[in-house]
Amino acid sequence: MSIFLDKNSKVIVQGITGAEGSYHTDRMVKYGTHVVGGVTPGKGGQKTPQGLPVFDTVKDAVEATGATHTCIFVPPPFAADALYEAYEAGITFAVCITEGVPVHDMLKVVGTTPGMRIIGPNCPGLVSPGKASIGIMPGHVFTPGKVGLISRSGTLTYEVVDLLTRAGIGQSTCIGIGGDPIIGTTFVDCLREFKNDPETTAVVVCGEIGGSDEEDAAAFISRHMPETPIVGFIGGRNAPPGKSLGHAGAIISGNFGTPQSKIAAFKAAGVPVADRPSDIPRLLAERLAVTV
Amino acid sequence: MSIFLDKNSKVIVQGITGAEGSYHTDRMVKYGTHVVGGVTPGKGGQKTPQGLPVFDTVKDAVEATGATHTCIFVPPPFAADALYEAYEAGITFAVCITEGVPVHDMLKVVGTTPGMRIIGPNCPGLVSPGKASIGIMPGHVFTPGKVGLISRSGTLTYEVVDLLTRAGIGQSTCIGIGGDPIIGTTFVDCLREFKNDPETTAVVVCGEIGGSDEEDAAAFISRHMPETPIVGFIGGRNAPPGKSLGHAGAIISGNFGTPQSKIAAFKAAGVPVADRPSDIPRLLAERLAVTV
Amino acid sequence: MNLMEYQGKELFKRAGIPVPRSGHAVDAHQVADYIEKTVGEWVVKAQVLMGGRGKAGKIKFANTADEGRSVATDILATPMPPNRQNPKGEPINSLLVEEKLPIAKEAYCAITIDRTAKKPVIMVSRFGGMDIEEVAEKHPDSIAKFYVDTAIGYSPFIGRELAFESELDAGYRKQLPSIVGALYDLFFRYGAKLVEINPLVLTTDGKVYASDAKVELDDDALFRNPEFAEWQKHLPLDEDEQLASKAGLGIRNFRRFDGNVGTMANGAGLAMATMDAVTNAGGKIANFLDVGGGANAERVRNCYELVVNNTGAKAFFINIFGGITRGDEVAKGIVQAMEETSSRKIPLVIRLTGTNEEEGRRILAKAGMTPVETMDEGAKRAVELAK
Amino acid sequence: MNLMEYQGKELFKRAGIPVPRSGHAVDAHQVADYIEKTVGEWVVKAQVLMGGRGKAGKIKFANTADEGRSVATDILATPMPPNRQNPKGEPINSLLVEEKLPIAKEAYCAITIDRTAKKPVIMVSRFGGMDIEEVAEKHPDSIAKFYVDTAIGYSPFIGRELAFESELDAGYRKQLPSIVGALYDLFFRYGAKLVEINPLVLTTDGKVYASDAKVELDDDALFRNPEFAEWQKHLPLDEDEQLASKAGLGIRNFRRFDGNVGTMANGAGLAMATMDAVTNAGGKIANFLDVGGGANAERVRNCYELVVNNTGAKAFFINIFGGITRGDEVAKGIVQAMEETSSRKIPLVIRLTGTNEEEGRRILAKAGMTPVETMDEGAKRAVELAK
Repeated sequence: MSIFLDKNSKVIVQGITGAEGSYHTDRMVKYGTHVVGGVTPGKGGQKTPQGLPVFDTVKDAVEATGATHTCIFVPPPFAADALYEAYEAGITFAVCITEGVPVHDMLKVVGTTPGMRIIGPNCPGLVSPGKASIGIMPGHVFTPGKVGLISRSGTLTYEVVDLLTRAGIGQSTCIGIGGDPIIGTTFVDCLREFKNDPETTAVVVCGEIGGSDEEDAAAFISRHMPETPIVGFIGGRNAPPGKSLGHAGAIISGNFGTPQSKIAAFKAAGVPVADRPSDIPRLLAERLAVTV
Repeated sequence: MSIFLDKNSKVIVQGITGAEGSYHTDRMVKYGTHVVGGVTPGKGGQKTPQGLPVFDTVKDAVEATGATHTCIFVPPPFAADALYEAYEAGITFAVCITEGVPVHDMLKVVGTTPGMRIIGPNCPGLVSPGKASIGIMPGHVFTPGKVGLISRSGTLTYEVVDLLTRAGIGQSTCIGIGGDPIIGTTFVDCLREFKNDPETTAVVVCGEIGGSDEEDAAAFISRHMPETPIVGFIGGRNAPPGKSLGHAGAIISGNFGTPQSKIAAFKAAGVPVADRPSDIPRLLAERLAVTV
Repeated sequence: MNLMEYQGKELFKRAGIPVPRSGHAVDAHQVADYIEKTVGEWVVKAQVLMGGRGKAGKIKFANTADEGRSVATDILATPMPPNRQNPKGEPINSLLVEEKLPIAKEAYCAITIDRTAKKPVIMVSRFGGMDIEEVAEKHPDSIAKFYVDTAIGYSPFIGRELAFESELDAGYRKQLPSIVGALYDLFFRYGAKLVEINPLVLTTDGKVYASDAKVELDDDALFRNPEFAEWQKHLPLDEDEQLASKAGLGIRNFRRFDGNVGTMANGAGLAMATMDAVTNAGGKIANFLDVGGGANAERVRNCYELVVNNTGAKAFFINIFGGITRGDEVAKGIVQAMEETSSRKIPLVIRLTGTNEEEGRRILAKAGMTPVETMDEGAKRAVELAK
Repeated sequence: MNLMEYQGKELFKRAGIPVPRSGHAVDAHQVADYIEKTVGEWVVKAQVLMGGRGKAGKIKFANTADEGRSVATDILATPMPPNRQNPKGEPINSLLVEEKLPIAKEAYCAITIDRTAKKPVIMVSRFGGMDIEEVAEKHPDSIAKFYVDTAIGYSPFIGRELAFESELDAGYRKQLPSIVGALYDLFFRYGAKLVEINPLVLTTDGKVYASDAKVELDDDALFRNPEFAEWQKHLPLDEDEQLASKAGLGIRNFRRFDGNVGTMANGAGLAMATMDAVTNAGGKIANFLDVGGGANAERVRNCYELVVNNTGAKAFFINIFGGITRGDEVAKGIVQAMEETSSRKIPLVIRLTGTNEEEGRRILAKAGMTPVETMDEGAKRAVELAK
């Protein structure tokens, strides 16, 4: 089992004929994802190099293919429009890779698209190993298994997955939720799904400094998943306070958002926090051993 | 039984200290309506002549009284604001008496307040005879019974109710839905409620020229209430085409909206249409006799 | 409030919808002047609210100042001829002189409000320059529609979808999403009930222009744009509307017909039912009059004078069912009208019930008037008195 | 992008938020000139992004041109002193000369984005003119909040509710709903992450003014308002930000520290984890550098030079896990940097995995470079090499 995505999920790609869209469509198809077509206005009727149909609108694509999932590769000014187009066409699951989407665009989109799950923006997507991949994650580091992984950072996700795979620990679904201030799907949203997924037996939560998603996740775990083996990690523990590093998600502000606050919250919820990514497999193995 | 409103519904009045609000609050209280207070910003803490508490905000009123229903008497530019205030405070049933609310205000309000039923605007409200009244309808013409009444026009409602009462036919709930182009609750919405109300055994639908609410009602009746005794009436049958009489609801346009179209739709649904209001009691009695 | 083409195009310009260069003129002299100063090929168009200008010969071409003067004189010489909706025709008070576009294609684009869906609906068709009702009849599938979620508003994909679905010429595609977006902004910002571009022209050099502009503003929203009050002065009201306005009524609350039974009621629904009752009783109605909700004595008196002095009424049926309107106020107004007016007096039939009915009846009784009990009875009596 | 007070007030004016009369001046002479021409009582305020101007003596009163010149000279004489957030202080490049308000009350009003609720949140407190963090600590209940439903947007009842809930002086009540509405418009229209009025002043004659203005715009939304690019030129970038900008990176993608191990990674998360790894290995980091997603060879080369030429790095750990970034492009950039740069050369530790990893390794191998396998290993090696 997996969450959000499996072998049968029908996926389209918005911006499929662009450089990024085209490159990553090829990789998704090769990974085994059930990509059924893509959208580029004005190129309706053409075929991609993989032989996938291109449509002028998402509506046309959904009508022709029955797609439910979309992967969005469009420039930042057009990301909200692409999400709304997907929503109005009946898409229920959208991954927005685009980096640099205005925060007010996302505020409005997340407040007005009830019933559509959005992953991102500014995220690498998700992989249900051995089944399907939506986004830009390098498929070869994943291996099927029963550990769910959630991360705010893209490359850090790959890093952790690589470590898990090398340690022989397979994954059910790995999700990069994105590092922007307003994202469609939070740690808590993913935890709720993992809780209900019978074949996910453990979870890794890779947070970072800034915001309060990790604190919210810790509260959820303590209340709803106290028995599940979960390991945490907080990136940026050595970042000096008051400085903003990289994306806006990493701004430390107030009492919330500091590494201390996040680590304390995880520990209070009974979640061990790895000092470095390479400690995660060991901590997870320990937690699994105790539980089993 | 009745729909939308009974003796226990807790009602507040927005604009309770204004001339109209104050006058009609008094009449609602005298009718037996469970009015629990009202709102006028800046007059929080005062009492009305009836001894009802006045609050500064709907939020305060709802917190203090547990009100679920509101009756709105505010000038047109502030009607949308009053509806939103009610919505955000958790009110689930709002009657908006105000005439002259901009149509775009209502377009936006009805599209963004899911879960709150709005009656009106530009309507006289509703009465569940012998139980409660919200709005401006003259209570003494009503009598309790089992006939539901829905009307787009205010004064025509009183006229028809008066005729029913004089003919010894009591009413379960009578609703003036308002004559504006965009209203919160349509004939179909009311019919659906009447269908599920075990003590409403017959319905009178008083339509008028313009729009397509009557045609929609006929389609609903034919599909979902074929057995229910229902009588129709269409006001403005002698209005010359192409002219607009009174409120915007009465503009004839296209094939829909003509009296011919509406009468034909009702007849096709098996609903007899009264030539004049005074024929309604007789037609209803006939339909009831046939059914019973 | 329906806007003239030149007023609609002023709003288009503000919203960023491309319109041809143009000048507004009130006489042939101004037309000639404009063409003199601005070299080009021009169209001179009568500015009226009625449709059918082309067929009526009220749109003509002019390439020189002299031609401009001449066609303008022609157009202004006669009013718009009557049609079914406008049995009196319409006077022509001004002209629009507009750049002649090199037309490659004509399409149609409009936004209006769908009452049943309770949403704005955007419509696009590849058939432009003709009556949309005709298109709807002959090519119903050519009209692509999008119902806008007001929580979301307009987003450019809507324009793209409409362009593809209506099979617009590819030349429109790039420009349509922003034009529809601007039209939606206008629709929302100014509180319009209808905005229509017909035709939306694609020129031979690949540009898109709104070649006509139809805008109907919501009268209830005019208070948000006080400048429109000024515009309203330049719009023609018909006589009935002028009379209603003078009497302090909404312009749609009064309308005259050929009959001899005057009517007045509170509420449009009851007013229409009152007209129906008079017709059912074998009478001919002289007018529709909705005195409105919460009318006071003075308004009632004004309405009495309005009907008595401006219609062919030989009897007058006043039908009031009080709700927000109070019987005592209405009775006072009637008594005042009868006592103080200098207007001619005609037989009066009064039906007065509902809120404050007893007090009203007392006031009428003092003045020697006895109301009837029902609408049908009142209609019958009035028809008899008018004979 | 954080705006200076005078820039924020320019936006306030456009949005219709009442602000005191003021003039912007770049030297003492202009301050004197302005006061000379405009009779009144004035406040002269340093225009900086840092807080704490009052305590630092950078806000002073002046009633005459001479006083104005004198206090302006004083203020401009020294930069803003450093604090925890700004260890280098901040130069003062301009001043705002503003009408002195007859203050009766001071309140606080702000709009920002709540990440957890995913909504704009409007905050009002009756305690104004002091640090809101301090208010939150001392009088937490005094801050009234409203989370705005973005489908609905602002409606005046929100301002009324906030005024009553925060127990603002009654003098604010009438004006607050429209001021908050204008502030919300500004917040939305210009894509702000924070708009703050502190204090929101009620004057002794019953008027309400925004006496200060703090606006943080979303850098990702600046493209919608091209004029802000011009404004940005007048905003101070610190040295790190200037260096990042010159290297073609986002201003937040590079930050220097005191250590001797240079770092570079793709993605902020991995870059932070890389810093953590170096620290865990006992090293001291010389910098944070996120090369961004999809970096090409040229960007990699620029980043190499940025670190080598501007930090105290004695060894350089490049940690790339390819996703959207391709290993071959990164490898090309590294090779180019080593072959072509005129910069000093320091020991390099490369970790390269993920997308197009094999091709990348081949390119490095050709140039005689062998990447390490893991982040921990790379960090350890780099720390050793820097010793």
